[in-house]
Amino acid sequence: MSRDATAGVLERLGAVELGVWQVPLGLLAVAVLLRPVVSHDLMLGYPQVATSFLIWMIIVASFNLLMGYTGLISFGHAMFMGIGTYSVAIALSSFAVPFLVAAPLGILLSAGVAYLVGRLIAHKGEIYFAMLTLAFAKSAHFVANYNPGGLTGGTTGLADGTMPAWIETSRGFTYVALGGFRIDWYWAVAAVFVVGMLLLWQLVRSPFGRTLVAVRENEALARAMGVDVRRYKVWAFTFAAAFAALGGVLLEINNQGATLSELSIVTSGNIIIMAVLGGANYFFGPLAGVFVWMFVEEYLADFHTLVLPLTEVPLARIELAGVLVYWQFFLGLLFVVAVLVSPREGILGLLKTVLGRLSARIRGESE
Amino acid sequence: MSTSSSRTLGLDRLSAGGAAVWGAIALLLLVALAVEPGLFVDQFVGGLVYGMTLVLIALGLSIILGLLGIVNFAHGALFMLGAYFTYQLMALWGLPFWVALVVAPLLVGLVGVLMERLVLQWLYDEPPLAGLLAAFGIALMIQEATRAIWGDTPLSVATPAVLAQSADLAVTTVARIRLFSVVVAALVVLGVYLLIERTDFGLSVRAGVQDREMAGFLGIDMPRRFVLMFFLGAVIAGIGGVLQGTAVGMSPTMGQQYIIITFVVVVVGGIGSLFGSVVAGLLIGEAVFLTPLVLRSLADVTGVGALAVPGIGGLVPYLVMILVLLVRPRGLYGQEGFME
Amino acid sequence: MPKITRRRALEGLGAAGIAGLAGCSSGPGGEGSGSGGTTTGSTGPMEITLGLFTPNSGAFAPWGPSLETGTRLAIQDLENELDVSVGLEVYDTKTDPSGALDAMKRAVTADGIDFAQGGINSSVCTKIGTWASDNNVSYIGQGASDSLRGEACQPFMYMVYQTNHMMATTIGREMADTTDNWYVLYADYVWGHNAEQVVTSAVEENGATVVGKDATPFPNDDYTQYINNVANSDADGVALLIPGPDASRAVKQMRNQGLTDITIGAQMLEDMVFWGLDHEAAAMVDIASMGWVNTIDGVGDFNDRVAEAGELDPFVRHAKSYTSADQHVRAAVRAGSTRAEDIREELEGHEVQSAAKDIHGGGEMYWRACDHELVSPVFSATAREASAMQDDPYKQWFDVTDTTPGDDVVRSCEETGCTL
Amino acid sequence: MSDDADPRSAALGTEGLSKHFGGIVAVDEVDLAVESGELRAIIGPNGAGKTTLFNVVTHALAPTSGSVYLDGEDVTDVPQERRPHLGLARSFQSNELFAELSVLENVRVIAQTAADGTFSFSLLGDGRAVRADEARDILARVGLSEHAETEAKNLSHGDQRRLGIAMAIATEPSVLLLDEPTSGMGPGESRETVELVQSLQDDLGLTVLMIEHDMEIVLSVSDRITVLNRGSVLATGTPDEIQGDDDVQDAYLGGVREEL
Repeated sequence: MSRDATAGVLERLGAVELGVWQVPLGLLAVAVLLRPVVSHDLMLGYPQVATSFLIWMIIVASFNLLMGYTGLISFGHAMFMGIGTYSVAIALSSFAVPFLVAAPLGILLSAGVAYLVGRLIAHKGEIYFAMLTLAFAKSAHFVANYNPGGLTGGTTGLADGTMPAWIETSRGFTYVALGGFRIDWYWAVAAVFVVGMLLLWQLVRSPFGRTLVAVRENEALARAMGVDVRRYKVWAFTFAAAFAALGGVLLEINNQGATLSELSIVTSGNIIIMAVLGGANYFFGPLAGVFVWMFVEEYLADFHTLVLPLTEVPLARIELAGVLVYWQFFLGLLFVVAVLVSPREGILGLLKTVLGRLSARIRGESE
Repeated sequence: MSTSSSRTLGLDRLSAGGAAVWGAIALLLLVALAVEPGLFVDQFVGGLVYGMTLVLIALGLSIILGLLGIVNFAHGALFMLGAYFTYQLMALWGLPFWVALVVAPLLVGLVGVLMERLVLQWLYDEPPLAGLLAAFGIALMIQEATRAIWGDTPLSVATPAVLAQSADLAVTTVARIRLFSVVVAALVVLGVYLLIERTDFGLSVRAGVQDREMAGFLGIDMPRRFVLMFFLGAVIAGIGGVLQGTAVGMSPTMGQQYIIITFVVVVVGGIGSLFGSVVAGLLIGEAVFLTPLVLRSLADVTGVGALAVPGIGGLVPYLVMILVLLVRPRGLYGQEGFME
Repeated sequence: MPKITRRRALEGLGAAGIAGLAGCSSGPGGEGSGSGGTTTGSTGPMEITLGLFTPNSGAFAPWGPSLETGTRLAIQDLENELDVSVGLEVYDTKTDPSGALDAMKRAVTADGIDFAQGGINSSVCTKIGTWASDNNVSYIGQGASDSLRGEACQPFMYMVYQTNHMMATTIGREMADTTDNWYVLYADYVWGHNAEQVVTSAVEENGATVVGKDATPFPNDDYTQYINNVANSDADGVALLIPGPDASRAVKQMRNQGLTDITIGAQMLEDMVFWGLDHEAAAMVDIASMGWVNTIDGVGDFNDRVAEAGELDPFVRHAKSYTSADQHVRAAVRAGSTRAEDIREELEGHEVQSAAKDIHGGGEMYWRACDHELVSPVFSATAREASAMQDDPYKQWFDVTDTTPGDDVVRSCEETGCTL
Repeated sequence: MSDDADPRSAALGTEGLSKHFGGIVAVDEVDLAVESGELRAIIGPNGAGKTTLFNVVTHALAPTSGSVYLDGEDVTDVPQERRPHLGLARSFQSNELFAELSVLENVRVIAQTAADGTFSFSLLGDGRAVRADEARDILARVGLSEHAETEAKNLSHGDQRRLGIAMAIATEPSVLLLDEPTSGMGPGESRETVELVQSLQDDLGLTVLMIEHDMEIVLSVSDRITVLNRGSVLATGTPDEIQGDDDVQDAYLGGVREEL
């Protein structure tokens, strides 16, 4: 069973031999197919959420550059996403800087902060590193909450005047309007998604990325064999922050501004959960993780909100809704099972194992 | 030679820097003491009491992390269960506090053993992340189960009459229940110390941690000892829960609230060092209580109002952690090579 | 023919499960209009789908069910009285602006709600209210922060809860009358900061002094260090501007620490937060400003109906949710439309005459056009003696000592900074 | 009897090299001078400080005092990751691998590092193609070609040890430190491994410093032998000299014989 990390899921599922094209094509397929699939009436039933899916996929994939490819666990990844979100929101609301200027600045700022923090802490032991990222994330949250100079809006966050002029929105539909052109916001995000994820993919398949994998596998050996482990970690941390900020910048438009939850530890925790659920060992793992997480949450949560109208049957209400209100119990169970199977394999790993067995059986029969 | 001299120099610089830091801290504390002497004493004692509460919660976590290598994220959930079991025993079944103080931790210990046998024992040889994630899943399950059984609304139990008032310590007054918590915490710390350092059982566990295979050869039944250590860690969390539940009350999120700060304590103290956890707990307790006072006094003295940052107390533990880990990468008393 | 969607499918599934268990068949709730905009059919009752945003998880999770119960009671009454059929879709805000926004987007685009209500904390109200207004959806929230009807006000956003300013002005007078030196403990988030400003100025305007203040983390367990600060100051009164169970924790710890003879004034107190606590601690509250309390005269059978629904004893959120649904649906019926512009026209300046007025004690209530505030009376209350607290059939722990007409304490339109 | 040569001009030299752990002296004032092209064996009882000596020489552990020279250069303060790029490579006593990477990738990543330096921003192209041919050649040389696509952790113990040597070779060393390359192997496999080491040494002109327990191997292949005891050098000399040395007989070899 190969657990090597960069190859795409298509190859793993033994579906098609596409060579170097499999990841680009896979990303394109995700971007094109996600919305119709998600908005199918029997799925989540509404297309707008697909945009959020894509944005979170970028963010979780950026985290997986750390966890899956470098073996660094950060408890504060939301901070780097939030720096992107807040940079744009502050630039728009307080300084009237255009979005297309603010966004690259936000990404650079996030990368810069990550570089400095990384220089300080990237070489620390696993748990110490994780706890230090937590501490820095808490500090960022504190600063935003403190509302220095009225810039960050404290606990209310920023909502007013945070949208670029070329975003139009009406009863839930968002469009990008540029010089007479009007395209759905989803396609704008999809384009950024494909380009951003391709860059990330190139990063992990490059010689640089391969060295990161070696660091993940055996840090001491890598160092003994001539790899400057600390510098690779610092730069992995920096790149991960830049991609997280890319997601954060998109989130600013998607969520109409910035709120403290974009910097919170809970968000960092959710990012970890999504990465683990999907499978940290796979490039497409985080994407699957986002899908499963958002889907499970909405799907299970629906059971209790929907059964509630039938208040006239109180007994039955307890029977059904009463249990499903606590859907996170089942999420916890899923987690325990996933970890017991393998903490780095996730849903994709499970899927692969099952499909592998199936195909082996089929092949066995045909022989 | 060049190596040795540069190393000594480095150490010199470090200790000089350390002296400067300690000097500055002492000076700041003196300023605060001079500006508000009465309040300073109150906050100092308050910080001590709060610190001991943290120690009590951190101790079990530290045992499980230091001896078994499991990052038990569910420790907060065990702590919470201690509080809810107290509610069940006292408020619903009408048993006295003293019964709850004994029975609730034992019940929590059983839950801990269940956790260890069903899930965590399979993860001893995995990287720390695996244990952390599994424990996180367990924490979610316990929390949701708690919501289902006892509801979302925060609950409390009546403080027993003897502990309900405040105790006059001449320089300050402290709630008796908090003082009682400190005494219990101190006893637990002492008990754990004696168990680990002074008994054959503790010796064999420590040996097993150093070299599990070797201990196996020597015929020490490690799995059973690990279960016992886990039980012990869970019981201590339960004791913390009983005391916190009685003093403050309980809600399904209390575990989450405490688990992170408790990790901070363990990490600041140095993973693998129980003594470090105790020192770190007290250090952070004092820092949380004294930092706002110091800043306020400083603002008074200098006339720079901006120094008195509101709500800084919540951030203090993390700042302490950043400072400590930057100066001492393994925390205050961490062992070399442990969890690195 | 209604489309078969996942939600409907699940609903059907739920219904089937219930039918099987309970042995009676009961179809799923209203079909929902799904169209938005004007929904008056040529025949039959007007169909409205209302989206309720309530915190079923997160820091305010204990509140969640009360918003739904209040809304359902209003819907019952409205359907009995008017020729209208109201469907209800419930969404979890998770006490989190982003989570609430996701739910709001989905409610409007996929589930076709006509208008929205709910939301407790100001950041959630601001987020979904701003979005709703940008997207022409009418929304009634329950935030108490002044910014919601000040700089953050929105053309299609309304607030049903009395503001911090109104309640602080009410309680400030009483606090200054009771004792001279006050210490302010306020929660370190938007509502707390706002409350701190208005309470401090109200206290000082009435001739008393604020001798010290502390921002306390929210949520927070251990209030010892702040209680130490209070005890070491010259204060003989402490103003608690802390929401939720945290307030009850603070009071309990004050009692444990022997700070029992101090006067406690609580801004915008919601008695529910004390119900997990023992009577004695709750009895320490001397002065409280409240948006509603279940001992108001003339509440009628509202208390009993809430108690019957069973999730929580009647408190302010039931009444506010009832009022939101009542006012929103009536406005739509009057307008014959659910378009945000039409509802706005109906609500601005409208004087409440329905049952919502009765459960608020019958005082004058009206929607002010300039900031979309529901101007309504503020209640001053005090805790009963522990022995006099009533627990059955529902908890009555606080007595109304005074009722201040909303007009006496509301900010003038100029002061709000809102330019609607 | 000791190294006659000057450590400052040897291929690998140490001068007064010591490592203390608290109060324990693991390596005590060790002087070594390994000449270019030499195969030097390090022997000594368990706990003699052999592996610690390797760790200090490669700067996996910082020395407490003393100096390390590589081709006449003082490299004492050069960080660990720079040393392979100066020609100093090592294998480990326990099988240290990139466990979940393929055998080929294990070697290739190191070959890439040897070419790119301790850190490189090579963000373009396919990393798996970089220096893959060189890596294959090395695998062929150590006889692991047929396992190139196997995950390293699935190799047999002996193959994992050979992979360790292959990885060390991939750094293009001039001085190679081997920590018990034959441990855990049967006699036949041990012999093959030693032959492999010898052929590599001849072909690549390596200087080899090897910790080895098997006295038969040590005596047959070493140019010179250094005996460590309690952290310090007891003796250095040719196999014949060492066999004839009374101190060594007493302290080490004699003991071994008695045990046997």
